[in-house]
Amino acid sequence: MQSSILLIVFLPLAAAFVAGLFGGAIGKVPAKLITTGALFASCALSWPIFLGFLGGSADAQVVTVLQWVASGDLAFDWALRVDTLTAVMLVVITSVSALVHLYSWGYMDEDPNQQRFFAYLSLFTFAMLMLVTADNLVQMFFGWEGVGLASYLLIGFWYKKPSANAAAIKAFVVNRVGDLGFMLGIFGTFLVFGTVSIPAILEAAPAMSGSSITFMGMRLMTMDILCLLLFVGAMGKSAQLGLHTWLPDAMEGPTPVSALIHAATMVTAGVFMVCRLSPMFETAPVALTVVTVVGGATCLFAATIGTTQWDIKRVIAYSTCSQLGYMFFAAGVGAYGVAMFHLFTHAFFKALLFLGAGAVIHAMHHEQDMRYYGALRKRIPITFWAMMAGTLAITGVGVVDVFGFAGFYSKDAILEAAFARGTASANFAFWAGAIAAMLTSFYSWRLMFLTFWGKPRWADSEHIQHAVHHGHDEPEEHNPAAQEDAGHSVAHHVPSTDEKDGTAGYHPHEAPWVMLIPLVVLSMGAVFAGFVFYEPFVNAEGFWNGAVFFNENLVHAMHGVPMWVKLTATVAMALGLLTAWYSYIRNPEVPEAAAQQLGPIYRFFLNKWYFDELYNFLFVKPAFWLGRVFWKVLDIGIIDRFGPDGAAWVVRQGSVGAKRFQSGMLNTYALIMLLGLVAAITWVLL
Amino acid sequence: MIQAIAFYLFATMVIASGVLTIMSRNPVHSVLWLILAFFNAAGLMVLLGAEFIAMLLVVVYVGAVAVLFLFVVMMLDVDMAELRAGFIKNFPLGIAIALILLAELVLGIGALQAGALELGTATGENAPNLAVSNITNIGALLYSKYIFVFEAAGLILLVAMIGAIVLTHRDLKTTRGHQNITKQVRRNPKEATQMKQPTVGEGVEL
Amino acid sequence: MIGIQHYIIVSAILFVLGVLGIFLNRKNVIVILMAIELILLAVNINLVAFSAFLGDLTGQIFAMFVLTVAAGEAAIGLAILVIFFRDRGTIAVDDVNRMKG
Amino acid sequence: MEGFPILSLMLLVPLVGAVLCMFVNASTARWVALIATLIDLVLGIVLWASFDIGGAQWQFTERANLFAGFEYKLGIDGIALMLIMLSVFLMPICILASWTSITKRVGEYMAAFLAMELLMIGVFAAQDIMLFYIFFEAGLIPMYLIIGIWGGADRIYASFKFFLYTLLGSVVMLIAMLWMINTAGTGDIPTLLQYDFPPEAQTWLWLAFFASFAVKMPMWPVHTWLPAAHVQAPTAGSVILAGVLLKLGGYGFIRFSLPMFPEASAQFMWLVFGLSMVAVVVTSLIALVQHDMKKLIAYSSVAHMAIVTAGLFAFNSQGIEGAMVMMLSHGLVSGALFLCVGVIYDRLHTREIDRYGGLATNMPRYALFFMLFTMASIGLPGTSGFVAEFISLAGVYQASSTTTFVLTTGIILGAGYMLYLYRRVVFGEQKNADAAAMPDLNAREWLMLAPVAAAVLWMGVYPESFLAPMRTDIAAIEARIARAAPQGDAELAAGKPSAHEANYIAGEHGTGEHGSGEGEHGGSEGTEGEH
Amino acid sequence: MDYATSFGRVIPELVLTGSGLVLLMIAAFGGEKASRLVSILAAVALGAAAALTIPALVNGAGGESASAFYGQISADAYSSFAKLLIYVAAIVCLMIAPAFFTRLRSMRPEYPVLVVFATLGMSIMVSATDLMTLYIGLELNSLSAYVLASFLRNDSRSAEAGLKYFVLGALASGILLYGISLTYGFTGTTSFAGIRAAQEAGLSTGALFGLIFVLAGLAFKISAVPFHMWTPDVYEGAPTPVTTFFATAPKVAAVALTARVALDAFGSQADAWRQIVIFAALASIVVGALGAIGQNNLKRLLAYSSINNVGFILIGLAAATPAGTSAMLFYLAVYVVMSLGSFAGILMLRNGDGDNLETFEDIAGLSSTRPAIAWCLLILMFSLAGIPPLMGFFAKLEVFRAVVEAGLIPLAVIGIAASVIGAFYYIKFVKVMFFDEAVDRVTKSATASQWAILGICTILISPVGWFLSRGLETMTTAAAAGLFAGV
Repeated sequence: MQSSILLIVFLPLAAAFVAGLFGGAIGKVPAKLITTGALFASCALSWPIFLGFLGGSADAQVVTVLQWVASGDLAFDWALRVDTLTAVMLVVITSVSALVHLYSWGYMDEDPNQQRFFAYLSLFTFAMLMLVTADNLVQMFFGWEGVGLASYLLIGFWYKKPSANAAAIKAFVVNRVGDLGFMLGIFGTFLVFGTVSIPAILEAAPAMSGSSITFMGMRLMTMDILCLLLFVGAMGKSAQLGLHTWLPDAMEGPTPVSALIHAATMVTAGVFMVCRLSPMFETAPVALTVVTVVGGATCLFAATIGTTQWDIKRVIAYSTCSQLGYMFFAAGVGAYGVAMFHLFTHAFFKALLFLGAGAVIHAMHHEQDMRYYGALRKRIPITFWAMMAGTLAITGVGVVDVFGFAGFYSKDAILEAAFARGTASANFAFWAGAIAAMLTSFYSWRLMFLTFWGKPRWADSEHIQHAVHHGHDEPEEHNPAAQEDAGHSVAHHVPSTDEKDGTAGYHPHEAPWVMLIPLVVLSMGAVFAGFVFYEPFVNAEGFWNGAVFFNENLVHAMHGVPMWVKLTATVAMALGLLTAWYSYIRNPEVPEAAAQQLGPIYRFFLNKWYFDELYNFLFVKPAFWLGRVFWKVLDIGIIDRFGPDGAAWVVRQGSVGAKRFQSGMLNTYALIMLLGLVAAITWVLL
Repeated sequence: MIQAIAFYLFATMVIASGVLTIMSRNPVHSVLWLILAFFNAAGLMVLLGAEFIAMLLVVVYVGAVAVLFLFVVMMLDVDMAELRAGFIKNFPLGIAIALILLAELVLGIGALQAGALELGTATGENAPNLAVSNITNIGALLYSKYIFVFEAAGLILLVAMIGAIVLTHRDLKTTRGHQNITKQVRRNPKEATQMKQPTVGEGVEL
Repeated sequence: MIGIQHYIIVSAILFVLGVLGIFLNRKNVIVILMAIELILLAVNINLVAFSAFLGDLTGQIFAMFVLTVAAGEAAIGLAILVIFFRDRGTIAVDDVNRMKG
Repeated sequence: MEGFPILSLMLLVPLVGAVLCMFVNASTARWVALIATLIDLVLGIVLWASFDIGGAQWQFTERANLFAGFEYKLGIDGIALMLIMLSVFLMPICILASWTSITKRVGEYMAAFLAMELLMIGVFAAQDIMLFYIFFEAGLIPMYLIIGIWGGADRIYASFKFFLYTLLGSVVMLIAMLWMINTAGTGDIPTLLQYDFPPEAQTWLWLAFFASFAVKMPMWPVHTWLPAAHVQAPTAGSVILAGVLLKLGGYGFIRFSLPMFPEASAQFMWLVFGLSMVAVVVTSLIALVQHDMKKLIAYSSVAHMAIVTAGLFAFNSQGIEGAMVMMLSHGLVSGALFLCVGVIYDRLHTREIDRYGGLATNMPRYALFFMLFTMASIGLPGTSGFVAEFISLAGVYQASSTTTFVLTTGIILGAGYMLYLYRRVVFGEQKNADAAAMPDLNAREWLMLAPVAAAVLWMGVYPESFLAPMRTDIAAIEARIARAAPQGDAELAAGKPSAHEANYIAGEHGTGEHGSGEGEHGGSEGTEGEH
Repeated sequence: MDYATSFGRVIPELVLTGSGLVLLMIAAFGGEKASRLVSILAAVALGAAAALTIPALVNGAGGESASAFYGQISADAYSSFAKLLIYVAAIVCLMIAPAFFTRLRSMRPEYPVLVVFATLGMSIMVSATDLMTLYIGLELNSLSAYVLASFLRNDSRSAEAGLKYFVLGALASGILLYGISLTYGFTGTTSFAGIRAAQEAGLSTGALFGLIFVLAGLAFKISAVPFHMWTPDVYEGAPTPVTTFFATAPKVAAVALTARVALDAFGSQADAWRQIVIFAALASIVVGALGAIGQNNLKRLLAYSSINNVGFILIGLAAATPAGTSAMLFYLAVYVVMSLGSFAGILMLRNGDGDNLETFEDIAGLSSTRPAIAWCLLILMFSLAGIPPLMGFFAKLEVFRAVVEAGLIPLAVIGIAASVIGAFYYIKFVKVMFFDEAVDRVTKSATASQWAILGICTILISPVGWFLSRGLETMTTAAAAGLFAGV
């Protein structure tokens, strides 16, 4: 097992290294083969480990690779730790990543910089694997930042697009805000426990639960402040309310990236961290309350925005944000297994949704605005069915005790846990989750209806126009916009003279098989993952085997919740579905009217609660303004002016004075001599 | 009594001559006042019993130095009209400083507290032999104990002579015409031309 | 006998006069040279007076050297004055200011 | 190795090279300089290889009583070893960086650089306090010439500012040194390290040394010479300035201020912390709005150096070790960043950020290196910058969480300005035709950047190579200052551990021991009131 | 004490006297053609005198054993060291002169003769242990100097320099004499030993006045602020070789003399004069630096620089300890070498016609046209600025070390901080030569002797000089011990 762990983690790194540095030399296909092959190998090695834990036949393992830092007591190694929690993450990461690699063969087919793209993807996977296998907080931070780097690189992959660059920087910087908390948390942990080794910390944490500490002048409970600081890091990575602004913008990256990083893996790192440190969080009641409230608020907040967005990827992005909120409040109420379960199922169906959306975009010649979609059900049926599976999973369709799609099990479990916990914050989270479930259903179905049902509305799309009129004669390089979703030249058609049907003569085509295979595979996951893995994740303490804190009483309480609670999610789903059907199939004027009716609220949601504007106003603009002030006023105007330049001025004045004194006149000289003499005499006399 | 009268006479005269030396507009007068000052100072020295120095003062100063001054004053042919109205610019400050200095000297040294002056104590090595004259005593010391200094003083006079000759002696060969080589060579570009803006009716001094 | 302080005062006044002569005079360098002679005279009075009151001949011998030097100084000073006059055609103090700053 | 005067040899090689360079033609001078620096690099490697880690504190000691006033005494400990390695490592790169960009007065230029190398090695190897000062101060001369002769348009202002500012900073230190020699009766650094100066005298001595090192560092607000000097200096000058000269300040703190005046250091800890905090925030924000690449990096250096100062005065081994690693890392990274600027400056002759853009298209290899160094500057884990930042801040945290918080905001701002720079230079459209036509790295530039990149990654992944030689020396310093170490502000106080986890629910299956605790520790509701 | 012993102890002076007289005869009969011969002979005589001073220095002579002529002269190690410096400086000034004067057709044999007599005067000054000897030596030197300053008698600047020097010098010696008379009156003696003995009970007001007047008169000679006003004008106006001479030898003599008066005659009353010396020192450093900053003329700049350097020398005096004296002498030696080198460098700046150049405009970009001169001047300037590793730094170091040992920390701090102002104009000098556009005015290559002097001076103050520092320090320590032997 040891060597397979090493291989799982380092194969992607090696592949990234080869593809990135020598990609130009070896060519596109070998580079893609190496990276994809490495990922499939990792994936193939991961599943046995996971199944081993599932079967209860494996134990936690630590593989020490290399000493890293040893500075006094602050010592930590490069070490890979695999236990149940890690095993779960390993399969999620390697599977989704392998599929995304495969998918990208088709999606990025015509991009000139494919080697770079695949290198980034593999690099990301490596970093993510380092994160989940971390044996100490610093290595976790390494992975944490590593995925941030990969995310930055991939969001900005089309580096010529200003929006992509801006989004990349935003993602990095906002994550850094979270990292600030994470780092302080690590420092604090080191201060308190004298170590950064995760097992050691978790072991020592309960004994520290009553202690207090001063942080920035405030006297606080030790564990609360440590967990809160670490949670700030989690908020940044997992795009929780306040630090979420980067995630929607991150959709500037190629769609496979969104699927891999911004849906299935990286953004769940925060949840993973809370679960990994769950015994520690369990000693910090305040911190857990905060986790619960933030999670609940985020799931509701993101859902509200999701209902109003037109960009298909943004809808899914807010959906991701919202689902992460579920995971957090699940963790907050102590149901770590449930949180991990949702993470697990979510990885499959959200990756599926993104890849499906990618296929749609691919089919629609990189048009992402759903207002220009419609009636695609028949044109791209495989994609449609895959999307349908994903939507059924995310909205949680299912019948209690019979069968449900993946999200049905995990979301239900979360709501039950929140209700069962019964505290005020948990209740808030429960209701927020319930309403969010309804909104989730609404926007997910809205997406489906706008995309696949109705009449074609493609004619107004500039992208479609472009595709139709320029065809594929034009080389892609001459068209900057064509950088986006370049793997597209198949979908070109002779312009039709009859454009009244809204198609503008455009004929969308199904994506190539390399893109469809991942869709199909993930659809399987979206359909069956919940059903198959519900028991071990939620109910089996033996499965977790101490990898996360397992609250047996809570699980029992979950099973004992009233029936209406169990049905809440289903009812919410149904309400959302009905509203969406009514608004977008039955009565397409309703959304317009509702938007008119609810003007301010609608605009508030449409503009994402004005978070970007607020931050721009509060942080970005003042930073630049302050920078200029510090530079021009403080540095140049004050420090230099009264410091060195001022001193130079004084000296120059003195020099001018000295010159003037040296008048060349004999009697002046004599007078000054005499003055000196008299002064000396006076001095000694006094 | 006589001594006191003589002292006050000489003292008053020497100070008055001093004042007039520096105040006279005509340098010739100044030299003459200076000569008077020397005479009176010689008188003071006689009062102190230093006849030799007194004589020396008259001989050297009046006979040589003052005459030299007179000679030069005459030789230089200074335009007396130009030498009018001397001190204006630093006058108040200068006077104030001088008065302070004087006050400090007088008060500081304690000269006003008559009789309380704490003179040092002579070692007695150079005490005069009262049996012989002042000039004998001085001669004895000068040619024995102070022989080195005395010889060096001679060198000073030698240097003064060399200096005066080096500076003022004009070699006939080199002064032919008015060519001044040094001046030509050391001419500074900045001083080569001068901006003059003569008013009407006035010439330019070349 | 007249007290030593009287001589000192006379000498001090002469000294100050000499000094005044140097820096108050703006027109004629020769007068400055004379002022210097006044200073030396003041010194000589001091030396001789001290010599007399101390009963020590050192002062008188010193005064003699001062006299000697004064003579030499006058010679050199006048020589310099002469070449200066030859060069500039003036001996006004105000004109001795080509170099300054 | 014992007995062989390797340190003197390392001083001699550049000296001979410098003299030689003065008298040969341009291309010979280049080769002479390169060979001399490479010989020194080899000697440095030999030095490192034969350094006995954990052995005697002072190794390779040499002494010769040649001069009046001070003794020629050399010797290094691990700290000095690392900084010497940094110097000899960067020097051949500097020579390479100047290979084609310097065309006038090449011999003199190379001589100046070799003189710099001599002086830098001398500073770190000096064991007599006066000898240290001589090497420390003499560096002004070649640097003044480098900026003044081969610098940019405003080089004269910059060179004067550099010279006078640093001179003023260090002269007062000289008086303090003289006082110390007089009081302790020796200028021998190892002896002085054990000498206890009276606390009231320490205050003044500390301030005198601080005046010098703070300027050299540079610390806010005496940093303004640095941007000017960096911007005007030729590329290699900036590299050596940022790479090694700034480290002299930190080395001074670690060698003198801390171990010689522990009480005063503790007394002034807050001054240092305060200035460091201001520096990080202010200079980072200033860096954000710069239009000149070098100025931006220069300001970022000030921010990074603030972490060094804070780390040093944290009074624990993490702080000091972190600061040392930070100095090494910053030496490599900012040096490399200046090299990166130099690479494109050589092609377009402007440092104006807006004149570039989209270089990733025509210079992909360059973009890769630049990205690596940008990330290292930001402190991305896996690069040297992270190890440095992390260890030092972990140390500072033990002294003051507030300071750490403010310093850590630097990682946000640092990411901001560096990525903003990178975006404007390397990403985006190719808006300037001349910038778009620039060729990618040539072999020489590869040779410059690749070793630094390797070192940066090495230090990021396996910093033990660099930490190990310094460990015992830093432990010695820590032991020395322990008596004055201030109490950290954490004031961790143990309390009564709660009997239950936060999410404890009394279930029907709850065991007896859990059953009773519900009243006192009611989970999250119970403590919600605290906030 | 028999006269033979006494004369035996003043052999260097006798050699100079004799050779001066002989040379005067040669000059008188040889005329201008004899200039070269007289110069060489004068240099030889000075060299011989220098050689004759060495025994006293090596023996560390001091106190009674060195005294001559009833305590009027002391041939101790201290005076020997000063004499050695003076003679060397004088020789150099003889060597660099011919090229300069020949161009102006003013080379006359009286120049070396006057230099010899001036040197003799300085010799007497530094050995003087009696106010009378002091005065005579001083005047012998001064009178020669007045003549030398106006030696280019047809040059208006030279004449003006001579006039200013003379008038102010005479005033200064008047002040000095007045002080001497007071000292004599209130201590009853003119010998330093006697004066020291008379003060054992304390310093009377009269003697205190005398001390101040004497110091003021001497301050003029060493051009310490506020008695420095003549220096820039005279240095600029005097012929450059003479300026070189003024900046070196008389400075040594006057400093050595001042130190002897202060430390020997008034050594027990150091508190009375220390503050005045400190003020003069700091004021000299600051005023010298400030004055130099605005200068365009290199000679004038070096004049201010010498004022600045005198400040540091006085700081060593203020310590009033053997270490301080030793440091002062050390500084003097280094200063002399730096000054000689700088002036030799400036003398080498000549245009195609052979005219001497002496402004900043003339040397712009000198480093690219005449790199050897420029690099030498660079080293000299950095040394004057006190930047290690040059000897100028070491000189300052010694001085400040002595001051710190004497416990005058504030003085040391202020002094060294003020030295930074001075660094400004030295690096401006370097800036003009190295950073500015070349004007290429300096074309004429200099004579071999000038090259030799510049080269030797540069090497001596370069780090190579460090190897000589031990020897020099041994000498200055012995010299200082010699001074304090009598105390």
